[in-house]
Amino acid sequence: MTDKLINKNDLSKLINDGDTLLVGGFGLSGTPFTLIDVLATLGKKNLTVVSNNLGEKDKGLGILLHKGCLKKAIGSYFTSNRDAVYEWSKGNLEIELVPQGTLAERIRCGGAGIAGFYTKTAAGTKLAEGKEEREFDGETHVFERAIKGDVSLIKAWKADTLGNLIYDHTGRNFNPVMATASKIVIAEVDEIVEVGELSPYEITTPHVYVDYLVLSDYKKIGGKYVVPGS
Amino acid sequence: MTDKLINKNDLSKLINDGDTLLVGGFGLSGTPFTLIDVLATLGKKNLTVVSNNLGEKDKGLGILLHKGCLKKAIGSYFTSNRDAVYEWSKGNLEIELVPQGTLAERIRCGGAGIAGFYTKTAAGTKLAEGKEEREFDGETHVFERAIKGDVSLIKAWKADTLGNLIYDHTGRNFNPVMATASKIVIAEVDEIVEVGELSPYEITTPHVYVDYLVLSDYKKIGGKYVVPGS
Amino acid sequence: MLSQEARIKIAKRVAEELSDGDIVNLGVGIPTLIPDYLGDKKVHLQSENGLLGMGPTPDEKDINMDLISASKHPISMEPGASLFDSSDSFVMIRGGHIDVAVMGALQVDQYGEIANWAIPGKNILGVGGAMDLVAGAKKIIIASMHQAKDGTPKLVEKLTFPTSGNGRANILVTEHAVFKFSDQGTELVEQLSDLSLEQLKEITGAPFTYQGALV
Amino acid sequence: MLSQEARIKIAKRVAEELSDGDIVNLGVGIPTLIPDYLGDKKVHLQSENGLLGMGPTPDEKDINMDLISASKHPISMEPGASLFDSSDSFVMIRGGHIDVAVMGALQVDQYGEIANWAIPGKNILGVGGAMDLVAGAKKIIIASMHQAKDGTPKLVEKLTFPTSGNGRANILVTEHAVFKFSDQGTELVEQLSDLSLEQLKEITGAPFTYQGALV
Repeated sequence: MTDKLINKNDLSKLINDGDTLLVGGFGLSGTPFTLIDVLATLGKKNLTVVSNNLGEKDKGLGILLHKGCLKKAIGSYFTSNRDAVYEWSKGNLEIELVPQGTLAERIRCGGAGIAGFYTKTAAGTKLAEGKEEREFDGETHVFERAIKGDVSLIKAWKADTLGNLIYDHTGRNFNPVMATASKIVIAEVDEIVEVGELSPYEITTPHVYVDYLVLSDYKKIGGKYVVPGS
Repeated sequence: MTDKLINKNDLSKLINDGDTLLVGGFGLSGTPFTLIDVLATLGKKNLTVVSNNLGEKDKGLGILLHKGCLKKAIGSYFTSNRDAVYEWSKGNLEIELVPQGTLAERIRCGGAGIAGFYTKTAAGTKLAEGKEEREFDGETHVFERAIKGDVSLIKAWKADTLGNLIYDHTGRNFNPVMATASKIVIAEVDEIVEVGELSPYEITTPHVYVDYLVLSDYKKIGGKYVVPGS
Repeated sequence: MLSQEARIKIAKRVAEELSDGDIVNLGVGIPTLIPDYLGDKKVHLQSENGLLGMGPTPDEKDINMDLISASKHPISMEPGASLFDSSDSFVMIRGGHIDVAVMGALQVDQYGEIANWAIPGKNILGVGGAMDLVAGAKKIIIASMHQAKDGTPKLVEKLTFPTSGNGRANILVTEHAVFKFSDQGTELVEQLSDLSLEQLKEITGAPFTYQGALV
Repeated sequence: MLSQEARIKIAKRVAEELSDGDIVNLGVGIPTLIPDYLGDKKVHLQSENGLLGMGPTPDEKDINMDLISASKHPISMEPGASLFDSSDSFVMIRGGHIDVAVMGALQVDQYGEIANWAIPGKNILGVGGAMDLVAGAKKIIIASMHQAKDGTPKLVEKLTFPTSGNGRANILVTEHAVFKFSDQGTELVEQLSDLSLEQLKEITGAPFTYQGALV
């Protein structure tokens, strides 16, 4: 039906040791659970993950952490996963803490051909230490570099067969910017529809950004994602 | 029906001599014709207009030029209006020429609290003369500052009574970024609908950005905007 | 006063500071209680994970875990709500389009500088959108218990916890008082408990004025 | 050869360079003729004013002047088309997501550097999206008559017109030939007219190689 649709197990050919992965989701919403499940079985090492948070304990990206696949995590909020805090305190995980808006903008720049930008956010704080600061209009700004990934793992609601994507409510979050900022973009979706079924006004991620589609193993029951087979 | 709706003649109280105006539109699509018509009657002086182009001869922003309201124009393409070229050559109009993508991004930054950014676009060209250049990843980038306006004059298709906006096809163009980047934002719209009639997925400019709504005098007949009364 | 009672008192008082039509971002903790005390006032709640027009917790049957708040709880949408991605959400926040951000704090200094993300000596692993809001919101209201759990005051002369940025709080509402901040320092504008001025001074870590005079 | 005939010949030859599924941005002039010569090939046309999936000129009754191309002509949408604003459009262009940009040029140098926006001594008042495309497109094809109207060659050793940026063209297609550019210079890869190599050299302003040897 679409040449972008691949089997989830093809992930093994697309991700390499040492890759930087941009992974969508805020909390557990808009998170590519199936792709993360598969990735956790592949035994990849030294991955850097860019994601708002590292899931929760043994949920979402928490699984990768548990399996020892991660070298570094870049995100805004790791406190929701005690394991992340623990591994960091043991020196097993590098963490780069970035304000949430700066994180979103850095990824957007990565996809937009913009090398970096100046923001007031975090100026004068510990998170600006070691970064260039500069005055504009009498206020201190911090220089932030773009973030690019090797592979983006994102989660959408529906794709059409061309690869156009729409997202379910706030499941959108970081997914659209991450779709622009990696060499390879893999979208886990709940459903694939025919071209023309998504309105040109609704399409949030145009197909140009999407390389591969994987159907999600998770079904939503009573509004909550249910682990396959459970 | 909505306290954001004003009479077009209220424009006189909102725009001052010397203001910087961000004006939506690409060619004559997504252009706030009614607002420009009213503005042309107000006798304002020394306005700076930021817009992709200056309309066409005596159309759109071309009218303001003709009336001698403009001190300066910032945009990407003025060649479509011979009058602009003529007034510039006579020293009556300052022009700042900006690549189209850089223009859109500078305005977005103005609305996003970002002071400036580095882009590869225009590096090494005449348009980068006098601007800071810097190497990132082995390539030369140009530093570009944000653009902010005093008043944005934009054109949308439908508003709801809260001020949420949707745009007609490619009439969107610069309007959404301009909606974020001025102290006062006035949207000319074809139609105002009840809250709830626009889908949360369709709304392109959330109401937070819109201060005032003005109903358009222009009706589209056979797909073309027709001058009122003609 | 029981803690929950105090928290509700703070939420009610902050609600009075909000105006019809305000675009408001509510942080975790006490701020999340505010919507219950708005009465007829209609404010527009922004959630930094990508929604303007956040509505109340839905009935169990209407829960969709892809429609959640920044605190990751299921929510609903008000009529006129709109959805956007994280980068657009922070255009709204960083760009100065949020009328009021209500947030908790670990400390606030006498000029309104905020520390609300990290405690020295503890792991610094979460910041979320706090610094973006501090940098971008037009008005910042701190909604906080007057003292930390260990009894130390939240309002201090000089921050000892790491700052959240150069943005300043405008107002601090605690269970005992409402303070306003300016370049001149802290002003007590309203007492909310039966503590005497002397008693209030006792449990406050920064000098403040009241009716023009230093307390 | 009549000018329009030559233009069509160029458009046809450029069409051969495009592949099924390519994301393509077409500049003004000759590039706008290309869609007519794609045959069964299905490419996705991007229009920098905010559309991916541009379709052909609509019937008179379906014209909507808010659905136009970057050349400001009425267009239609292909199934699967999407709409976006100018900033998102240039995320696509500047960010390297356009497979092929086909554009005209005033001059191209022997390494593919492009001059396509300004003539010295004339008013410099329009640039549009040209520099963004030069900086961002993965592949750039120049579709141009071999010589300017005054007979001067378009392919030159060194630009005398202002450069459009550091991005380089990959291919130049004229009515006489197809050239490829690399750091080594220009290579003639195909002749499209019955000019001899000597005659071609005559009307070309830069050295080029053919089958490994300098012509």
